[in-house]
Amino acid sequence: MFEASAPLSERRQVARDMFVLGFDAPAVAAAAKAGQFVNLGLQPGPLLRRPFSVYRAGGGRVEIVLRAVGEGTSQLLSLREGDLVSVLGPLGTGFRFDPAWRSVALVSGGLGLAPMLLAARDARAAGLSVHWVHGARTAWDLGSEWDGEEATWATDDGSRGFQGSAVAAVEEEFGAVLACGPNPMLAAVAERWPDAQVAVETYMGCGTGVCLGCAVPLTAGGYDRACREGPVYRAADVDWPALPSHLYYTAVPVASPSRPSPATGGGEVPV
Amino acid sequence: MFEASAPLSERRQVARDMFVLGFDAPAVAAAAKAGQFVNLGLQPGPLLRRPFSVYRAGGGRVEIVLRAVGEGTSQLLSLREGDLVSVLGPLGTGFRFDPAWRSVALVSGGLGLAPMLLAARDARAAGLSVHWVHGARTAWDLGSEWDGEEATWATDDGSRGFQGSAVAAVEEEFGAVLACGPNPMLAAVAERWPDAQVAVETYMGCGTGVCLGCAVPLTAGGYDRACREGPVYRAADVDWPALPSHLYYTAVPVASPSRPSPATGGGEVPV
Amino acid sequence: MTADLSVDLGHLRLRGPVIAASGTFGYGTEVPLLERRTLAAVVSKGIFLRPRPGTPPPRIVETPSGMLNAIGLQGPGAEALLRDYAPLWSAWDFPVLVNINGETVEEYGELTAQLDGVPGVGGFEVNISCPNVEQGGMYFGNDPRAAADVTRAVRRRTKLPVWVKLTPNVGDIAEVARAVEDAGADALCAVNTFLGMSIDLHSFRPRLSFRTGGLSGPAIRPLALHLAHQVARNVQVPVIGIGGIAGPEDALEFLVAGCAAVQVGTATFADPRAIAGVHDGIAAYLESKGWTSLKELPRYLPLD
Amino acid sequence: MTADLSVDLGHLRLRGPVIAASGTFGYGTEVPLLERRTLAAVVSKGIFLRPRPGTPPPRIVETPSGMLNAIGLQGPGAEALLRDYAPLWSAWDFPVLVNINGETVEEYGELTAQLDGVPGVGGFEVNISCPNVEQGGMYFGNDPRAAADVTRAVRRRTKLPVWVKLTPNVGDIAEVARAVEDAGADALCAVNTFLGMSIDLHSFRPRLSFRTGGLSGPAIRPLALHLAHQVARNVQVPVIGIGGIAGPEDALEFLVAGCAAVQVGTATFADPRAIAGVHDGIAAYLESKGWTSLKELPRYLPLD
Ligand SMILES: Cc1cc2nc3c(=O)[nH]c(=O)nc-3n(C[C@H](O)[C@H](O)[C@H](O)COP(=O)(O)OP(=O)(O)OC[C@H]3O[C@@H](n4cnc5c(N)ncnc54)[C@H](O)[C@@H]3O)c2cc1C
Ligand SMILES: Cc1cc2nc3c(=O)[nH]c(=O)nc-3n(C[C@H](O)[C@H](O)[C@H](O)COP(=O)(O)OP(=O)(O)OC[C@H]3O[C@@H](n4cnc5c(N)ncnc54)[C@H](O)[C@@H]3O)c2cc1C
Ligand SMILES: Cc1cc2nc3c(=O)[nH]c(=O)nc-3n(C[C@H](O)[C@H](O)[C@H](O)COP(=O)(O)O)c2cc1C
Ligand SMILES: Cc1cc2nc3c(=O)[nH]c(=O)nc-3n(C[C@H](O)[C@H](O)[C@H](O)COP(=O)(O)O)c2cc1C
Ligand code: FES
Ligand code: FES
Repeated sequence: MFEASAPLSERRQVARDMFVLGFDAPAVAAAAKAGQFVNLGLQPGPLLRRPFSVYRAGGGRVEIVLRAVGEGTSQLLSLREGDLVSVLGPLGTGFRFDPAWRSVALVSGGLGLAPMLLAARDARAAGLSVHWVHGARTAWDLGSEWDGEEATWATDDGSRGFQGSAVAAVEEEFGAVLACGPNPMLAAVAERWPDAQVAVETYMGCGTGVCLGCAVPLTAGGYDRACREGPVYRAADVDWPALPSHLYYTAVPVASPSRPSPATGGGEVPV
Repeated sequence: MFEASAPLSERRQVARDMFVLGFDAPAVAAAAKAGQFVNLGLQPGPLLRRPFSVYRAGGGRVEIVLRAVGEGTSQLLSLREGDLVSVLGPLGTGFRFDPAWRSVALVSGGLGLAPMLLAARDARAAGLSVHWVHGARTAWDLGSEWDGEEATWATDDGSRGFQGSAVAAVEEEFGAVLACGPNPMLAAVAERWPDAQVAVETYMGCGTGVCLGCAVPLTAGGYDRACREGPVYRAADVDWPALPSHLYYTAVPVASPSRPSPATGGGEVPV
Repeated sequence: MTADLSVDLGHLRLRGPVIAASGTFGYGTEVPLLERRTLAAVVSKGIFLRPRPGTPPPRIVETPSGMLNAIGLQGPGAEALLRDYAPLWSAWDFPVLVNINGETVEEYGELTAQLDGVPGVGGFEVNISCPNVEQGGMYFGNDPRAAADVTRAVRRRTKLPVWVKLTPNVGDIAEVARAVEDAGADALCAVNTFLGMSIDLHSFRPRLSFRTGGLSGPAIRPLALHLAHQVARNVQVPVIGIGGIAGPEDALEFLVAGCAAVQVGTATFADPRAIAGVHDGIAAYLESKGWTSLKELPRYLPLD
Repeated sequence: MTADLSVDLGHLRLRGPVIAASGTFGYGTEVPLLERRTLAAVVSKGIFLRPRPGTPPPRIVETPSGMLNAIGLQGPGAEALLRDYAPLWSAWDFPVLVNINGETVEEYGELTAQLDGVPGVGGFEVNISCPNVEQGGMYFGNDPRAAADVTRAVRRRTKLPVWVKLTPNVGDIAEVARAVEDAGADALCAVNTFLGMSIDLHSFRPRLSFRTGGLSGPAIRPLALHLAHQVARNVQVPVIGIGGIAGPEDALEFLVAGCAAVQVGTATFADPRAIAGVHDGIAAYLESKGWTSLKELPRYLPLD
C-alpha cells in the first residue's frame, strides 16, 4: 500500500457524464491488480477519502472512471491538470484468475465497467479467453473504451446491442463469470452464477480495514470488510437482501440556486 | 452590497510573500470606497468568509493584497486564473475625506498598506495633498506599488528609508492622519494623533452586521461592530488595551510533514 | 405550479418553513434582503430587560465546519428595542419574534410584559440557555423545573406565541421538553449552541475572552438533528429544528425527522441569501417529487 | 536535539503523547505503519466477552468535518483476541490496551479476568458507553453510580492500568469523572463519540441501520476539548484527550487544556500516517520554542 500525492495528468470523457481521470502514481500503478481500488483524498475537500476501482494502470499512471454523483466526485471532476490528489492504494483483494477456466465472462453494468479493463488484462495474462458483456441505460451511457476482441453491448432502451440487462445478455457458457455493477444487478448475478466473482460497493470509512464501516453481510452469517476481504466476493457468499440497495448514485434533486458556489458559475447580484 | 461569483483575473507579487489578487466584480469595484472591505467565500474551503481591505478598484476589477497566514489566505494564493470566489462587498464604513484638511498623511505598517492606494485616490479626489508613510520589517517587506508623489519608507532594520516605525517616521504636520496596520501600531497612532482615522482588524463572523462577533471596545464604553460602524474609527474612540492584540499573523510553527496535502507537494511513500 | 410551503403551527401560520435564527440575523434590518418572500419569520437577537454590553473580544472562533461564539447577549434592552425596531417590524408581512432572556424568572416575566401587545412584536422565543443567578449560575435550560418556571412566567404575561428554545447541553432533553410543554409553550425550538472551547497556542489561554462558547454551524447538524428528533417524539406541540442547516437537504432532514419548521443561523454568515436558498430548494424538491404541499413530505417518527 | 516527548502517566510511562484510539486502528495489525516509533500506545477495537457480529450496514455516514458510526462493537470475543492478537502484541515495543465492553457489570469483570496477565495485554480501557441491560438499556456512562460499579468490577480483577473512557452524552461529565476516579481508575479518557443522526431523503429513514450513531472527527473537537478540560479540572488522575484531533496544533490544544496525552481516531482514516504527523509536529513545535521536554508546555488549568 502506498500513499502518493499525485498530480492529475489525464482527463477524458468516455460516455455521457462519464470521465476518466489519470494520476501519476508509479508505485500504486505498478502494484494494482484487477478489482482493487484506490482511496482518494482531497484537501480542501470532504473529510473522508473516496474509493474508486482502478480502471487502468500503467506507464506510471493510475486511472479511474467516474461520474459526478456528489461532493467528492464533483470536486474530482473539477480538478485541473497538475492538481494534486492523495492516492492511497492499491487496496482490497482483487479478482482471482485460474487458467483452468479457459474462458471468462466479464459482466458489468453502468460504472461497473470500472474494473473490467484491468480484469481483461489480468485474465489474458492468465491465458484465458475474455468476453465482455456490458450494459447501461442507453447507448450514450456505455463506456467507449474496450481493447479486447469479444464484447456484447446491452442497453435498457435497446439503443445499442441487446435490449435488457447485461446479465440477461449473457448467452453462452463460460468457465467463470466476473461481475461489477449496482448491488441489485450483482444479486441477479448471484442468482444465475453462484460462483461468480463480484466486486461490491459499500460506504467506506478508512479503506484500510481498521474501521469496520464497510460491512458486507455474508450468507454464512456475520460481516466481512469490503475494503479488505473484498471488494471481490463469491456471489453466493453475500447476503444480498441485507446489503443496502439504497446507495443512490443520484443526488437528491434539490437546487440551491442562490448559494454562492464557484460551481454555480459567475454573476453578481445585489443582496 | 453585492455578492459576486467572481473569477480571479490578476495575480502579482508586490513584496516578499505579499501578493495582489484581482477579481472581476464590476458592481463591487464601482461601489468600493477607501477603507471598505470585501468578504471572500471559498467553496470548498473554510466555513466563514475572510475579510480583506479593497486595495484597488477599477476597470471592473477589485484587488486585494495579502500574505498567507492560514488556511483561507493559503487557499486564496493557490487559486488559478479563472477560479471563482464569492466576493461580498463593499462592506463597512470607509475613510472620510474633508477638503478643509488641505493635506493628509497615510500611515501604514506591513499589510496595513492595503487601503492606502484607494485612500490616496479618494483623498486626491477631495483635493487633498497626500503623503504616504509606510513601514515594514525590511526593505523586502515593503509594498512595491505607489502611484503618488510623496512617500516615506520606514523599516525596522533600516534596510530602506527611515529606521523605525512608520509612526515615528512622520515628521511634518498634516491636516489629518489616516492609518492602518497591526492593532498595537494603531494604539501608537492614537497616542500621537487622537483624531486620526484608523482602520482596525477584528475576527469577523458575518461582515454584514448581524452576528456582533467583530466587537470593537470603545473608550466611551460598550462595543461597536468593526464591519458596520467600522472598520474605520477615530483613533481615540477605541479602547486599545481592550482590543485583542493577540491576532497573530504567523501560524503556530508546527510542521505536519506526513499529512497528505496537495499543498505539501508530490511524492509517493509506502504506508 | 409552485408547491404550498406554508406551515401551520397551530398557534401561528407561517408562509414557509424557514425562519431566521436568533443572533444570526440581527434585528432583521441589517441585511437588505432581496428574497424577503422566502422568510417565514425572524427571531431577533436575544434581548434582556436592560441594555447589556456583551463580552469583550475575541467573541468568535472558527472551527472545522463550525464556529464558537460568546457574544454575551449584547443588546439595547427592552426600551430601545421597542423604540428602534418594533415600529419597523410592524410594517413587515412576516412575524418577528423576540428572543428573550433573563437572570431570574421574574426578569423573563417582566420583559414579556413590557413587550406584549406592542405592534411589531409577533411573539416570544424564550432562550433558557441563560445562567440562573438565583440558583448559583446553573442554566435554566439544564433543569426541567427552572425551565418550566421560566416558561410559565412568560406564558402568564402574553397571549402571543411562546416558543421555548432548548439547550443541547443537558442529560435528557426530552425531560426538559416535556416540562416546558406542560408549562404552556406553543412550540419548542431545538436546539441552541453546544458548549465548546478552543485554545490559543500563542497565549496558552482560551481564544474566546469568555473562555467557552457555543458551537454552531454544519458541524453540529447530526447532533442537533438527533436532539430535535428526540424532542419531536416526546411532545405534541410543534418543534422547530435548528442546527447547522445550510442547504435545502439539511432542512428536509429536520422536517422528515418530525420538525414543523426550521431555523437557519450560521449559514447566513457565509451566504447572506442562505434562507432563500433553503426555501427555494425545498420548493424545487417538492416539485421534483410531484408534491403540491409540504404536508406530503413523509415523516419519520417511530413510536418505539 | 530532539525534545523529550515521553509522558509519565504515573501508572504507566509512554514514549510519546499520541495514542491510537479504539475502533479506528483495528488491532494494530491492519496498517503496515512505517512510523511505529511515533506510536505511544494502541487501544484495540472494543471487545465483549463473547463474539459480536455488529450492526447491519450502512454503518457509517459522512457529515461536515465528521462522521457518524454505528459499528455495534463487532468483534471476535475474548478467546479469539487472546489467540489471534495478544501474541503479536507481546512482541511490540509499546503497550496495547484492550477496550473492554459489557452488558452487565459482571461481564466487564469477567472479561477483565480472562485478559488479565496474558502477555501482550498492556492494560484496559473501559468503554462505559454501553447499554446496561440490567437497567433497561440506560448507558453505564450516563449514571455516575453505574460507571463507578463497572470501574470497580474491572479494578478488582487486575493490577494492569485501568483507563475509563467517558461518554460526552451526559449532563455533567465532571460528576461521572469523579465517581470513576474514586472507583479506582488510573486515568480517564475524554471523550467517546457524540450521539447523532442523519436522515436519508430517498427512504425517509435514518441513513444508519442502527438509526443513531456516534459523531467523531474534527467537527467535535471544540466540544471534546471543553469536556476534556472540564474533566482535567475535576480529577487528580491523568486525563487522555480524544476528539477530532488531526494535526499537532489540535493535540497541543488538548495538552495545554490539561490532558497528559491524546488519542487520535478518525483522522487516521483520511491519513494512515496521521499519528506520526501529530507526534512529529509536536516535536517540531517544542523545538521551535526551544523547549527540551513536553513538560515545559504551559498548561491552562484555572482553579475557578
Ligand atoms: C470499492 C469501491 C469501488 C468504487 N469504484 C468506483 C468507480 O470506479 N467509479 C465510480 O464512479 N464510483 C466508484 N465507487 C463509488 C464511489 O466511491 C462513490 O460514488 C463516491 O464515494 C461518491 O462520493 P461523492 O462525494 O461524490 O458522493 P456523496 O456526496 O458522498 O454521495 C452521493 C451519493 O452517492 C452515494 N454514495 C456515496 N458513497 C457511496 C459508496 N461508497 N457506494 C455507493 N454509493 C455511494 C450516496 O448514497 C449519495 O446518494 C466505488 C466504491 C467502492 C466502495
Ligand atoms: C476589515 C478587515 C480588513 C482586512 N484586510 C486585510 C488585507 O487587506 N490583507 C490581509 O492580508 N489581511 C487582511 N485582513 C486580515 C485577514 O482577514 C486575515 O488575515 C484572514 O482572515 C486570515 O485567514 P486565514 O484563513 O488565512 O487564517 P486563519 O487560519 O483563520 O488564521 C491564521 C492566523 O491569523 C489570525 N487571524 C485570523 N483572522 C484574523 C483577522 N480577521 N484579523 C486578524 N487576525 C486574524 C489568527 O489569529 C491566526 O493566528 C483584514 C481583516 C479585517 C477584519
Ligand atoms: C453569533 C451567534 C449569536 C447567537 N445569539 C443567540 C441569541 O441571542 N439567542 C439565542 O437563543 N440563540 C442565539 N444563537 C444560537 C442560534 O440561534 C442557533 O440556535 C445556533 O447557532 C444553531 O444554529 P446554526 O447552526 O444554524 O447557527 C446565536 C448563534 C450565533 C452563531
Ligand atoms: C468507526 C469507529 C469505531 C469506534 N469504535 C470504538 C470502540 O470500539 N470503543 C470505543 O471506546 N470507542 C470507539 N470509537 C470512538 C473513538 O475511539 C474516539 O473516542 C472517537 O472517535 C473520537 O475521536 P476522533 O474524533 O479522533 O475519532 C470508535 C470511533 C469510530 C469512528
Ligand atoms: S472501510 Fe474501514 S474497514 Fe473497510
Ligand atoms: S462580523 Fe458579524 S457583526 Fe461584524
